[in-house]
Amino acid sequence: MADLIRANLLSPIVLAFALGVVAKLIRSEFTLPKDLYVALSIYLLFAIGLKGGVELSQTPLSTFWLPAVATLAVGVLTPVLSYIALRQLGRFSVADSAGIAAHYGSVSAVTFIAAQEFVASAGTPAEGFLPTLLTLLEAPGIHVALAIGVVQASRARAAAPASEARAAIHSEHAHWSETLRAVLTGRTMVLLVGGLIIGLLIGERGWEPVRPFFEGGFRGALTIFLLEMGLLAAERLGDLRRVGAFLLGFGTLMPLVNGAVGVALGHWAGLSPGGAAVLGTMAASASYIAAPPAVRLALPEANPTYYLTLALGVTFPFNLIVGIPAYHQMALWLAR
Amino acid sequence: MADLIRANLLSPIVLAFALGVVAKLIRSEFTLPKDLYVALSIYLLFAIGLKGGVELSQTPLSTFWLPAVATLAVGVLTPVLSYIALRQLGRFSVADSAGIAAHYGSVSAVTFIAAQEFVASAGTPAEGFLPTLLTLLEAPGIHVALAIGVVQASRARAAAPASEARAAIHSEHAHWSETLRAVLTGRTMVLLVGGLIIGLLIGERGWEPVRPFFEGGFRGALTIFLLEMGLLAAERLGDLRRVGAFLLGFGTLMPLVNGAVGVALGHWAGLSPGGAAVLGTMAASASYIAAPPAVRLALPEANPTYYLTLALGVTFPFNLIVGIPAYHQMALWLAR
Amino acid sequence: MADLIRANLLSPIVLAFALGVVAKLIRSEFTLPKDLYVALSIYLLFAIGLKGGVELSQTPLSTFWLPAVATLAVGVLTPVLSYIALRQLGRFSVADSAGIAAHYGSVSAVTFIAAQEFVASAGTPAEGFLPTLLTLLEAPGIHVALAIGVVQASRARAAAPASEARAAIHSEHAHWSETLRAVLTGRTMVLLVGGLIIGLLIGERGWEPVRPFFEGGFRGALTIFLLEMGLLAAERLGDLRRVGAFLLGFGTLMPLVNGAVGVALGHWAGLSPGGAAVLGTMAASASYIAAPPAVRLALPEANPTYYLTLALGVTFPFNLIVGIPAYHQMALWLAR
Amino acid sequence: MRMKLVTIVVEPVLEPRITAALKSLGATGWTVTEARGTGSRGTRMGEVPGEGRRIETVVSATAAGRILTYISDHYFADFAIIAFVSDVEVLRGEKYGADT
Amino acid sequence: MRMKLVTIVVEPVLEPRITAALKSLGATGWTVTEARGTGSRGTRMGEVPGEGRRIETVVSATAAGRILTYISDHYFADFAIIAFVSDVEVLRGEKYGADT
Amino acid sequence: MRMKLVTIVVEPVLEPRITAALKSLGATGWTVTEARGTGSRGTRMGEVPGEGRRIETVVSATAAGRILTYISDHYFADFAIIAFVSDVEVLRGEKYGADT
Ligand SMILES: Nc1ncnc2c1ncn2[C@@H]1O[C@H](COP(=O)(O)O)[C@@H](O)[C@H]1O
Ligand SMILES: Nc1ncnc2c1ncn2[C@@H]1O[C@H](COP(=O)(O)O)[C@@H](O)[C@H]1O
Ligand SMILES: Nc1ncnc2c1ncn2[C@@H]1O[C@H](COP(=O)(O)O)[C@@H](O)[C@H]1O
Ligand code: NA
Ligand code: NA
Ligand code: NA
Repeated sequence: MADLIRANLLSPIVLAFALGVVAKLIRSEFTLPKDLYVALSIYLLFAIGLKGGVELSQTPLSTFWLPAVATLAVGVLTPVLSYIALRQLGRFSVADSAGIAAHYGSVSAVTFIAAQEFVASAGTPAEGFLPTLLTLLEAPGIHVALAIGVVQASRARAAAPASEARAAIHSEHAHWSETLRAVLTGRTMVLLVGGLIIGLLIGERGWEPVRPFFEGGFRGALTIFLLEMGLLAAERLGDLRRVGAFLLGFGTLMPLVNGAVGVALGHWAGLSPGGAAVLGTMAASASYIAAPPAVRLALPEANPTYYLTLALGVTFPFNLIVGIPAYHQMALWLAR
Repeated sequence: MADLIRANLLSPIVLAFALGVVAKLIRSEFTLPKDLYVALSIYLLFAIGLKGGVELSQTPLSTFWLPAVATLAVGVLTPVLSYIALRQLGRFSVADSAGIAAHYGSVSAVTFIAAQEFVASAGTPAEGFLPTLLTLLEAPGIHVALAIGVVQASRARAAAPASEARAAIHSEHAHWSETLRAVLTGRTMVLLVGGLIIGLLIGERGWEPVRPFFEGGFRGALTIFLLEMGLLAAERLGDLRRVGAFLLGFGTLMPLVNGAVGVALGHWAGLSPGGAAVLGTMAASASYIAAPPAVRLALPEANPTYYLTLALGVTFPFNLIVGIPAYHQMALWLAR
Repeated sequence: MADLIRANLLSPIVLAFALGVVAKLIRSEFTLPKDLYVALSIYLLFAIGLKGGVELSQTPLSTFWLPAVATLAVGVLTPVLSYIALRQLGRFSVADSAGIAAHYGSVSAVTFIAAQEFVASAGTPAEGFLPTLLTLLEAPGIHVALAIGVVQASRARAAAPASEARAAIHSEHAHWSETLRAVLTGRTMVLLVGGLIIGLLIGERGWEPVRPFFEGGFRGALTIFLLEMGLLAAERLGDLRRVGAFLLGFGTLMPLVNGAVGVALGHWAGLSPGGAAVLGTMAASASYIAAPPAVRLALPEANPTYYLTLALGVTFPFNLIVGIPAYHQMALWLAR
Repeated sequence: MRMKLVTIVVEPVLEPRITAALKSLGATGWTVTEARGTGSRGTRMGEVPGEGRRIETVVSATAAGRILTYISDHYFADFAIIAFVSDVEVLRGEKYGADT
Repeated sequence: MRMKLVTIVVEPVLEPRITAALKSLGATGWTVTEARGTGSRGTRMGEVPGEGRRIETVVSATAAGRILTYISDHYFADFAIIAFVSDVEVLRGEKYGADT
Repeated sequence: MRMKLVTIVVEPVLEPRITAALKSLGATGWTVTEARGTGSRGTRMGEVPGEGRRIETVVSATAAGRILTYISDHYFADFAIIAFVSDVEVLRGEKYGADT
């Protein structure tokens, strides 16, 4: 395992991430143009969607439904566990707890990709339908957590003046469907689900001509993307103090708990060690693309410094460097 | 042929286009960054220019001049036919008729590329000098149509107060040369003509080192570009009602007429079935990059909703899905 | 040699540069989106950094230290020579002389890349550690020149009212460290040095998976980048008259002098003819990315029209077309 | 005609909500530019830090008042936002809902 | 010195024409930003829907008048455009053609 | 509350210096947009020609005065820059350092 950890630390993507962090620490003016960041994320998401679809076209449905159930279970369990930890142990407000839980209930596509690369280079590649599971996990966790947040908050308001409470509930209803639609129709979902369906329809034959673009360039593009992730993560480092010791602990221990849940459910569902490790990583990862705007709109009183700093500045690097090898190890143990 | 149509419907580019349309229909916030759209179009245009130039360097001039004449004939015939249909049958104003005719007289490079891909995958690739014909067709159609528009409009104004008419004619002259220059020096022409000349000069040997970039990535980049085209086309769907039944019919029947003209002229000029099909597609396609700004400046009273909706929302998808296989079939018939 | 010059003139990158110039001369509205320009430069710099690092991982330190010394000598000699030429022969102000000298003391990464491509296609590839030398040359020349400028300027001010002089010196100190940090932490340095270190760490094995992206696409991306360089250089042509005959001469002769210095030092340090030619090109080239903002901030009274027009509009095209083959020839002579 | 120019700088996530509100509060149009900003909440407005939207709309004085009230009621507490109003002279004021 | 700030938001295709006109109508400079907009013609200003240009120029009151007249004469009928004027205080007013 | 809006358009290289100065001169925030421009120095503001930054800040009248003085003292001689001030009405003026 020491070998794998070293190999992971010396992989281009981890090193590129580190370069981004260092660049920010030495206060370099260097940034990626925003459109390049968006272009790379479009490329990466569409590429894993397409490739996942092509592989799905060769997967019998029978091998697929148990892992799908496991994924949905992850989507319910991880936000609930996260909420309880924050609210009961951390004594955070309902809004903050639910807002953070929404991030941990959803999934970070880049962390997913990093895990796929890791298990592949460890000689235990994941099943080809994992990207399909990824699309299943994007939305539910966010909605479970937001639902908890909104219900708990309106309970709290029951004591408040009636007219105010009514107005609040009214506007919550209006915004709820807006938020739900925004997540389901966001960039990530359009590209992943769309890519999957296209991949499914074109199959191996249609994939061949576009493969040099979507597969040949993938790892290089990912490297540049992680450079930008390093810059973004380091941007958050200044806020670590504001976030407090409890949340720092949460940002590293919660992934381990959620990751273990994911690995265990994956194992139960019959996934290979590589597949279980990737599902564990999905469970452990915190969304920083789909979740933040949804939480911002649905729970505006939740403090964005908390959830952005945790997702980007703590949990993302933690998973990239420590988490993924750990979930992989867990999966290997279970598989013995 | 049913096979080819199915294969076409299941090609990555048609599916990516459909994904863009669906994303817009479900009111997704997803868009491609504007700079990515421009970057991809620069890449695609330069790539076909370069490749066309390299292949032109192996074409004897003797095989090339008849097709060139056919292309110029397309550039005169299609805008005139389109103008007559709109003005006589549709009773549209001079400006609207000429404005729309300018779009149908010019050519859509993306439709051209889609046709090239289609005939190649149908086993009847087009001649290597087709990109050269593309550059010949870009400008003339626009100018023929605008000339009709401006001449007819000033005739109409002969009855108007003399001083006004003079002022109008004066400013028309000033703008005319501006418009002409803008089309001839626009992005499309710079990249296509420039690419052709460079390709011609570097030949096969100079092409080798840049080939992985310009050829290997071509189809993948095209796929992402068509995703954006789907978004843009769907953006126009809301205007279909405003456009009226006549124009909807025009947007689907006129391409068939113009396409038949193009295929016939291509056949007459000795093009292979693949080449004639691509020339037919060029004739049938409506420009939505070079023509709109030219028309906007030269015929400001023409309604942009008409020509943009027709070119992007009707004729582009029509050609992509129905037209190209149809022109290909026409070309095969003629070749028998 | 005539062959090589012709081959150089007919290389995709020189032709793409020419296309950019022509597009601007015919007053085309065509431009590359700014973000594409930045994205390409990030890609190119990171790619040469990475590749240089991978090759450095196979270089014994012993072969490397003499060339490093030669490079630092270039970094001191070329700005001093340039300053003397401008101040003594050209009678330019201290600020203008130092500002221009800072550009010629530093290095243009694109010219470096063009030289690498040239010597490789001439069958005399440069040593793999040349990118490392590139990073050594980026900063020193700028600082040597700026130091000359600031010291000389404050000497001049010794006669001026004491309080003013003190204020000026005070603000110079404040800005000095700002400028130094800006150069050392700028985009070029982060990507080159960062890429080198990553390349060194990942070695051949880690390079393999990202190679298609960073090596396969390199020459094509470079071609598009040079198209933009042509547009930018041509943008400066209008200022050639304002720059005057002396500076035009300087912009073509100084590179020959600096280039000869670089080639000679490279030869002395044991570089192969290809390597010496590339070091000569580095010495001859004028920075137009790192130097301009540094000079703008440290020597605001230096006229930007001078240094931008020289670096971009004169010396860059000169080196691309004439200089590189010339330095290569010098290196071959010395090696005989 | 004398009208008011209301300028609002806000986190990107609110753009659709605010433009929808502008419409219902009497604005007949608006112009949006991408902006970066720093304020009391630091430089964080979007997915990429500091990113924001600058929305400006020419409206009648009464509509301007309604817009400011709406903004301050709904967003001042929880969002990174600023709104300010200036006097502008515009042709065809009726097109933009000038008070009569 | 008291001057006028003229702001014009317009479809991209008109940018070169309008800046050329600004020059001949007395503007000594201008600043352009990319903008998106919605107005009476919906959100379509260019090739990519909603794209537009926001042009602003500091000029004398008389130049401001000339510019507004020019815009309304040439473009109000057929183009997606808005123009408005506000008062600004600027140093070195003569540099920008201040009325004397 | 009545405040001043100071708008500065400047070469990109000066952005960090100027925003740092704004802070020390009493601005509590600012908004930056990417701009292109033409002025007495032609269209050259950045690495890519014409590129510039448009910085705007809502401040008290006294801070506005300090900012203009600072700009004209430090940058008018050598840099491509314009600064102008207009009156704006803003809610929560104290947040932006309103004079009292
Ligand atoms: N004084 C100001 N002048 C101009 N823009 C400001 C000012 N204060 C805040 N802003 C803008 O409003 C956004 C939100 O401000 P805040 O809510 O104070 O963090 C900032 O990101 C800036 O873009
Ligand atoms: N009331 C308004 N306030 C600010 N900008 C406007 C307004 N109305 C229109 N615009 C801008 O002017 C452009 C053209 O407007 P229109 O000609 O009404 O379609 C729009 O796309 C907006 O960018
Ligand atoms: N009259 C003006 N109105 C608006 N912006 C201007 C004006 N003059 C100059 N500018 C802006 O200020 C920058 C520098 O101007 P200058 O120092 O005159 O070259 C220009 O690039 C424009 O962006
Ligand atoms: Na998760
Ligand atoms: Na056509
Ligand atoms: Na040099």
